[in-house]
Amino acid sequence: ACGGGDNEAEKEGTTDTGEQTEETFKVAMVTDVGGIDDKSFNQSAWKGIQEFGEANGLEKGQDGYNYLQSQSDADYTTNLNSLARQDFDLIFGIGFMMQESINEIAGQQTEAHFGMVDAVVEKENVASILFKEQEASFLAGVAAGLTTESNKIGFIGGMQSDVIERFEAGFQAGVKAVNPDATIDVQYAEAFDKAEIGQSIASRMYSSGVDVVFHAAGATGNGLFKEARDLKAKDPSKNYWAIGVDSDQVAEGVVEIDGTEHNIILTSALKRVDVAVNDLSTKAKEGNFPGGETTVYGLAEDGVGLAEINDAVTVKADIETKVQEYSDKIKSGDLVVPGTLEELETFSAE
Amino acid sequence: MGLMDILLIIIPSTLLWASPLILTALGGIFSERSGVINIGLEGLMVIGAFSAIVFNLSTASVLGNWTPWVALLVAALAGALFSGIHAVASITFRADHTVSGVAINLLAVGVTLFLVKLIYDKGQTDIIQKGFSKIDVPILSDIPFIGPLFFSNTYWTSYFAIAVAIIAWFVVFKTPFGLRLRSTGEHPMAADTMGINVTKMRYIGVLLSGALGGLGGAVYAQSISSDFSHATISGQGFMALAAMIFGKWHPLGAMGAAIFFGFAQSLSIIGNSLPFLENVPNVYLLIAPYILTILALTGFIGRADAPKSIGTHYIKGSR
Amino acid sequence: MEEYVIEMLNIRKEFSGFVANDNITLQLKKGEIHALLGENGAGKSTLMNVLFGLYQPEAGEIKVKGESVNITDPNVANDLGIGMVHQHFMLVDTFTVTENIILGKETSKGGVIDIKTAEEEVRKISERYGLAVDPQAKISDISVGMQQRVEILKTLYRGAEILIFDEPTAVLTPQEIKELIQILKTLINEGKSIILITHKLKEIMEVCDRVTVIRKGKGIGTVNVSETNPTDLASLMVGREVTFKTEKTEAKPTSDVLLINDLVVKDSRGVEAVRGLNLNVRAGEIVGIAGVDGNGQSELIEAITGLRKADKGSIKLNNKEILNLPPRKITESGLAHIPQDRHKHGLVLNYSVGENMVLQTYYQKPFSRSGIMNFKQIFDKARSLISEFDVRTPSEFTPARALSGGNQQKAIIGREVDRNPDILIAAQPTRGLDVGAIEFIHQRLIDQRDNGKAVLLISFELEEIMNVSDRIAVIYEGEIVAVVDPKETTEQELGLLMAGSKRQEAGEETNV
Amino acid sequence: MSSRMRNILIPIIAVLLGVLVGTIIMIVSGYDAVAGFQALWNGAFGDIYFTGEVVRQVTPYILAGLAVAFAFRTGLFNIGVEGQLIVGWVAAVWVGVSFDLPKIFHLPLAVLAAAVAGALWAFIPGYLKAKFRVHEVIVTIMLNYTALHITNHFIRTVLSDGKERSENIATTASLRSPFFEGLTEYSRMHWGIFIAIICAIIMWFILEKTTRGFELRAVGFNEHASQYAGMNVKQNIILSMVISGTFAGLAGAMEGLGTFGYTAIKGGFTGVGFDGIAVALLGANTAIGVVLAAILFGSLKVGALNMPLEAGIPNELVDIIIALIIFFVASSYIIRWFIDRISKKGAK
Ligand SMILES: Nc1ncnc2c1ncn2[C@@H]1O[C@H](COP(=O)(O)OP(=O)(O)OP(=O)(O)O)[C@@H](O)[C@H]1O
Ligand SMILES: Nc1ncnc2c1ncn2[C@@H]1O[C@H](COP(=O)(O)OP(=O)(O)OP(=O)(O)O)[C@@H](O)[C@H]1O
Ligand SMILES: [Mg+2]
Ligand SMILES: [Mg+2]
Repeated sequence: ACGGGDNEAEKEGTTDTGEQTEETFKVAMVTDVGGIDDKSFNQSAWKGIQEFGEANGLEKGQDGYNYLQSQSDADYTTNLNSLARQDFDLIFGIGFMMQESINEIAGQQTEAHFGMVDAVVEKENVASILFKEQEASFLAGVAAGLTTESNKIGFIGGMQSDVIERFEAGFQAGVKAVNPDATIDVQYAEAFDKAEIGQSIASRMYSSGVDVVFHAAGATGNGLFKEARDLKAKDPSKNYWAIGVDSDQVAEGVVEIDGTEHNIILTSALKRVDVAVNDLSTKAKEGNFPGGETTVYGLAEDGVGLAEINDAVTVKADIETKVQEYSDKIKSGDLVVPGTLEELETFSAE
Repeated sequence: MGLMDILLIIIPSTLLWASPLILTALGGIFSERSGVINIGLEGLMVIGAFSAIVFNLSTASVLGNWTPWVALLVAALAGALFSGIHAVASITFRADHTVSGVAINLLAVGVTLFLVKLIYDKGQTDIIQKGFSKIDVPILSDIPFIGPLFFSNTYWTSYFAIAVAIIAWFVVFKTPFGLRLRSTGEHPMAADTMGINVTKMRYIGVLLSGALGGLGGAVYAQSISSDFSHATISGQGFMALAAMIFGKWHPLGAMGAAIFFGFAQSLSIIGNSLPFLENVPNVYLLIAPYILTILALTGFIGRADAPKSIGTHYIKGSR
Repeated sequence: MEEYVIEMLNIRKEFSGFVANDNITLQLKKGEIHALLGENGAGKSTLMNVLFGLYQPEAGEIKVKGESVNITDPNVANDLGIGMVHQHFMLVDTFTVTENIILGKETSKGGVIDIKTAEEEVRKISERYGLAVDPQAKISDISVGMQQRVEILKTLYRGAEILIFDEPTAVLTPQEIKELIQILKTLINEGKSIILITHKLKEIMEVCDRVTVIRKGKGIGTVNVSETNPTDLASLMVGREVTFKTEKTEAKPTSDVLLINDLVVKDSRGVEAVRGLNLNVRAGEIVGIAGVDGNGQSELIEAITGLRKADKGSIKLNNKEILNLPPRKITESGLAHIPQDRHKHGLVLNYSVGENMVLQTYYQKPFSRSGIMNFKQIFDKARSLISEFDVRTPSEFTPARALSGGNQQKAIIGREVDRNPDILIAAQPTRGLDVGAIEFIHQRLIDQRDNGKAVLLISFELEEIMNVSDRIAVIYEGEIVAVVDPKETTEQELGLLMAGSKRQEAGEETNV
Repeated sequence: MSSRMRNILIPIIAVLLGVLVGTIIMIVSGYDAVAGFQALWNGAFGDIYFTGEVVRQVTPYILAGLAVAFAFRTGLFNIGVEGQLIVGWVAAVWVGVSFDLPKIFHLPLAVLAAAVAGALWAFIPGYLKAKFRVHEVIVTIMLNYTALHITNHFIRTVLSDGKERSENIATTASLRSPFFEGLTEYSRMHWGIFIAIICAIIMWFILEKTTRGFELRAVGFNEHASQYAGMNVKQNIILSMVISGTFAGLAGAMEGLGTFGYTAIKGGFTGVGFDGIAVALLGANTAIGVVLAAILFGSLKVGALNMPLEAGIPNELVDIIIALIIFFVASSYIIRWFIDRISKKGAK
C-alpha cells in the first residue's frame, strides 16, 4: 500500500513536469543489438546525446535524455514506439536497419519527431542523416598508402552493404591517390560480431605481407586488433598496422612489450555520429527541426574525419601534410570521393 | 600462394579456432558419459568467457603475464559452479536434462549480461590487455617443415586443449574413475549393484563439464574476442555439442571433429585467395564447413550411439 | 541347532502402499541350494533385492552367520559376502567381460587400471569354477549364457560366499541350463551357499535341497525337496491344483498355410544365418522349431514377418508369395507374431495397455475411420481383451510399462490371437512366466490350432516344444535338419539333432 | 490432491518462484523491485499498444514452440527451427514481392511458400536421420548456419541487387490489418495469431486424434515395436520433421508477412527458433501448453523492453526470470514433493 501511495505522488509529480515539458526538450535513441557501447556508431550517437543533454542541463532518465537497447530486429519498432509514447521530443533510430520501422511509425505518430541515422526516410517528421564515410576512409587510405612499406594493404568489411561499400570505395581511392603501386586485399567477414573470423582474415593478410589493414566490421574488427597486437608482441621490430573505424579506436591497440607501450592503431576513420546527433538535437530544440530533409555530413560539416596519426609512424609528418591537402580539396569540392565501387572505377585523384 | 603458404595460415588458424571447441566438447563428454545430457555447453562457455574477462580486467595489473592462466582457473571454477545448477536440477530434482540445459543457456546469458551492466554500467567490457598471445614453441619451431607448420605463430592454448583431450581420453578409458563414469552412463543400475555411487559420479561428470566448458569459453575470450559482450559466445557451444556427437563421445574423436570444424572454417576464409577457389561465390565457401560436416556424417561416420542410459534418472529401487 | 548363513526374518517391504513382501522368513543353510518359488509378482525378486541391499525393508531382521546386519546398499552386501545374479542382467554392453567384473573394485597401478592383471585374475577364477569365459570379449558379442557366467564371475570376484540367482534359467537354452546346473554344483562343492529363484519345478527337484514358497507376498513355508514333488509344489505356489500335461486332441492338419523354400537370410553382420531352409506349416497343426539359440531362428522369424530382407528363396502364405513384402502387407495377409523380445518389439511401453492392444489394427475400422482414431472403440476392445486374456492391470489406461512381464506377454498374445490369423508365429511365448501363465498360454495356442489355424512355435525349451507341438522341426546352422513326431522321439534324441548329428531319413522328410 | 490439480499448480508455482528469485536478484543488486515489475507489467499490458505488441511477439513463439514440441513428441530434437524459420521468412517475402495477385490468392500463396520452405529445410535432417541414421541435432545445427548464409545470399542476389534488404511485400500478401492497427494504436499485431492458434489445434488433432499421430508418437517411443507393428518408420521420421519444419516455416511467415513486411540480411539468428525450445519445454510439448507458454514468454519479452526506460533495470533480468521458470518447471519433481508433503500435513 505504501508503494502505491508513493507512486501516485510520483504520477502527480510527472504531470507537473509534464506541463514544463513545453520547455524541457527530451531526446532519446534506440540502439541496434550492438548496444550503446559497441565502440561504433551507437556509442558515438549516445555520446552526442549525452553531450547535448549535459549542455542543456538535462538528466538521464524519462524526463531528460535516454536510450533503449534492442535485443532483436523485432524490437526496433516497439522501442521507437515506446519512446514516442513517452513523449520524447526527438527520437533517433541508429542504423539503416531501422529505416522501415521509422518510416512506419513516423506515419502513425505524426506528432513525434524522428532522426534517422544512416538511411533516408521521406516523411515530414523525420530528419535523415547520412555520412560521407568515403571521405573519412579516403583519408585513412591516404594514411595507409603512405605508411605501407610492402605496398600491400588490407580491407576487412563486415557484411556487404551500401555503407560498408562507401568505406571500401573511399579507402581504395585514398590508397590509389597516394600510392598507385599498392595492392589492396579486400575480404568480407559476412558478420559484424565474429572476432575469430576477423582474426583469421587478418592473420591471412599479415602473413601474406600486408602491413596495414583497415576494418569496417564492428566487433569482427576485434579479431584484427588481436592479431595485430599478437604479431607485434612477437616481433616488435616489424610493423603491423591496423586502422580503426567510426570512433577513435586507439585504446584497442595497446601492446605492452617488455615494459614499453606500443600501439598498433595507425589511425581511425571517424564517423562523427555524435556531432550529427548533437547538431540535429540542437536544431530541433531551437525549433528548426529539418523535417523531411536529408542532411549529409561530410568532412566539410565535421561529420567525418581522421583521428590522430600514431606517433610511431616514421612518415607521420608526410601523412599529416597529405591528409591536410586532400581534406582541403574535398571540403572545397575540388575532389569528389567515390561512394561506390562503380564510381571508384572511373575515379582519379588528379 | 603456394601450398606451404596456405598451410602456414590454415593450420594455426585451425588450431586457434578448434581449441575452445575441443575443451567444451570434452566437457560434454564427461557429462554425457556419466549419463547426463548437456546442451547447456553454450551457457557454460558464456560463464567461462565472462568470468575470465572480468577476472582478467581486474587483476591484470597485479598478476601480469600470468593473468590469462589464472583466469582460466577462475573460469573453470565458475563454470563448474554454474553447472552445479544443472547437476542439482537434472540429477537431484530429476528435471528433464534437455530442459535444464536449455535453461542453463538462457540463464548464463541473462546473468552475465545483467552483471556486466551492473558492474560496468554498459553492455560490454573493455578489451583485456593480457590475453594469450602468439608464440613460436621454443626448439620445436626450428624443426624443418613441421616446425613452421605446427609450432610457429600459434597459441599455447592450442596445445593446452590437445593435451587436455589426451588426458581426458586417458582418464575416461584407462582409469578406474573413467570406467565407473562410463558405467553410470551406460547402465546405472549395474553400477549401483557394483557399489558405485551413481549420483556422485554424475555430479562429478556434470561439474567437470562445467569446468571444461568454462575453460573453453575462457580460452575463446582470452585468445580471440578479448572482451565480453552478448556476441562473444554465439553458437560455439552448439558447435562443441556437434563435435562431441561427431566424435562419438570419444575425447580424441571430439578433438578430431573440432579440428575438422576449425579446418573447414579456416578454409572458407582463406578460400578467396586460393587459385582454384577464387572464382567460387563467397556463399559456397561460407556454407562449406557446415555442408562438409553433414556430408562427413552421412558418408563415413554414420550412426553415432550415445551412452545408453543418457537422459534417464537413476532412482534407487525402481527399474 | 542348524547353522544358517543367512536368516531373513519377518521381512516386510512396501511400494507406496502396496505390500510386496509381507512377513516373509527365509533361512539359508551353509552349503545348500535353496529354492525360492512363487508366481509372477509373488515378491521373490523384491525379497532378494532386500537381501542385496537394493531395497530397504520396512520391517524384519536380517542375520548373516547369526549376526544381525543392516544392509544399506549393495556395497554392504558385497562386504558381507553376498552376491546376486539378477533377473535382468546388470552388465554394461559396451564393456569387456573383465571391465564388467572389476567395475567398482578395480585393480590399478598408479591410478591406471591394470587390465592385464585383472584379466589374469578373471581367467583364474573362471577356470577354477569351470566357467570358461573369454576375459577380453565384449558383452554385446557374447551369448546370453556367457553373459550369465560373467554375472556369476562378478560375485565370485568379490569373494561372495552366498550367491543369489534370480531366474537364471529363464533365458538359457537346454544345453546352457545343463551347464549352469553343473556350475551350481561346483559352487556348492567350493563351499558356497545358493538361493535359486526359478519357475521350473523340474530344476528344483534336480538340484535344490530345500524350497521356500511364497504366494502373493506372503510366506507359505519351507519344505525339503526330498519330501515333496512337483505337483505339491505347484499347488502350494498357486493355491490350487495345477495340471502339467497340456490336454490336447489329435491334430487334423489340412493344407499348407506357410510354405518356405530355399530361404537364405543374412544376419546383421552379413553372415548367412539361414541357409536354404525349407519348412511347411499346415492349417490345424502346431509346428515347433527346436534348436540351440543362434542357429538362425531369429533371422528366420524376421524374414517371415518382413522385419528383415531375405536374400533368396520363397515364402508363401496361403499360396501367395510374401517374401520381402513390408511387415504390414504380411500381417494383413493373415499372419500374427508374438515377438521374442516383448519390450523391444512387442510393446510401446509408454503407450497405454489399450493403445498397445491395437498396435497392429489401429488404422482399421472400427478403431479409426478415414484416419481419425476412435478411442472409445479402442478402449472398449481393450477392456474385453483384458478380461478375456486375464491381463492383470489397474486399467486399460495404465501405461504398458507398469505391467509385470507376464501380464505384458498376455496382453501381446491377446492382441495377436484376437486378430484370428491364419498363422500365428510364437517366439518364446512363455519365457520367464510362472506355471499358471504358461498353462494359459499353451492352451491358447492349442485353441488356435483346434480352430483350424496354423501355429509356428519357436522355443529353446524342449519340454515346451514336446508338449505343445504336433510336429517338431529341428533347426541347425540355418537349416531344418530333421522333422520329427513328438510322440516318437525323446528329449535325448532331439538334443542330439540340435547338436548337429543329422539323421539321414529326417533330411529327406523336410520337404514334405 | 488430484493429479490434474497438481499439474495446473506446478507451472503456477514455478512462475511464482521465478518471479521471487528475480525479485531477490533485483533487491540484492540495489534496484527497486516494485518499480521493476511495474515497468514490466506496463510494458506488456499498461497500454493497448503494448498488448498488441505482445500478441505480435506471441504469434511466432507459438509456431516455433509447436515446431519444437511436435518433433519432441515424436522422439526428435529439432534444434533447427531457427534455420527453418529463416528460410520460411525469406520464401514468404519472395512470394510477397514478386507476384501481383489478388489478396485471396496472394496471401495464402505467400504463407504456403513459407510452410513449404520450412518443410523442405526440415526434410533434409529427417531424410538423413531416416536413411543414414545421422543424428538430427548436428544436422539441424549445421543447417541453421547454412540457412543464414544462403538466405543472405538470396536476399542480395534475388530479392535485391546487392542490397541488404528486400522490397516491402505487396499489401495483397500482408497479414497486417488496419483493423488491428486501429484497435491497438498501431501495434504490429496481425492476423497471424489466428494461423498460430489454428496450427496449435492442428497439432493437437494430428497427435491425439489421427492414426498418423498414433504412428508418429509410436515411432518416437519405440522404433522397433513400430516397425514390427507394420508402421513405416523411416517415412514417419521424415514426416515428423517435415511437419515440424512446416510450423517453423510458418513462424517465419509471421515475421515476413506480419511483423516486418520485408526481409533483410542477418548477421545472426533471430533467436525465435531457440526461444521456441524454451516455449515447447515450458508447455510440456502439448499444444495448449505451448500456447500458454508463448503468451507468458511473449509478455515477458515485450514487457522487458520497458524496464530500462521506466525503472532503470537491465532487461536481461527478464531472461534470468524466464530461465529460472524453466528450471523450476523442469524440477517439478521437487515441487510435487513439497505439494504432497504440505497437503499430507494439512490432511493430518
Ligand atoms: N519398484 C517397485 N515399485 C512398485 N511396486 C513394485 C516394485 N517392484 C515390485 N513391485 C511390486 O511387487 C510385487 C512383487 O514383485 P517382484 O518383482 O518381487 O515379483 P517376482 O516374484 O520376482 O515376480 P517374477 O516371477 O515375475 O519375477 C509386484 O507385483 C509389483 O507389483
Ligand atoms: N516404477 C515402478 N512403479 C510401480 N510398479 C513397478 C515399477 N517398476 C516395476 N513395477 C512393478 O514390478 C512388477 C515386476 O516387474 P517386472 O518387469 O520385473 O516383472 P517380471 O514379471 O519380473 O518381468 P519378467 O517376466 O520380464 O521377468 C510389475 O508388476 C510392475 O507393476
Ligand atoms: Mg522377479
Ligand atoms: Mg520375472
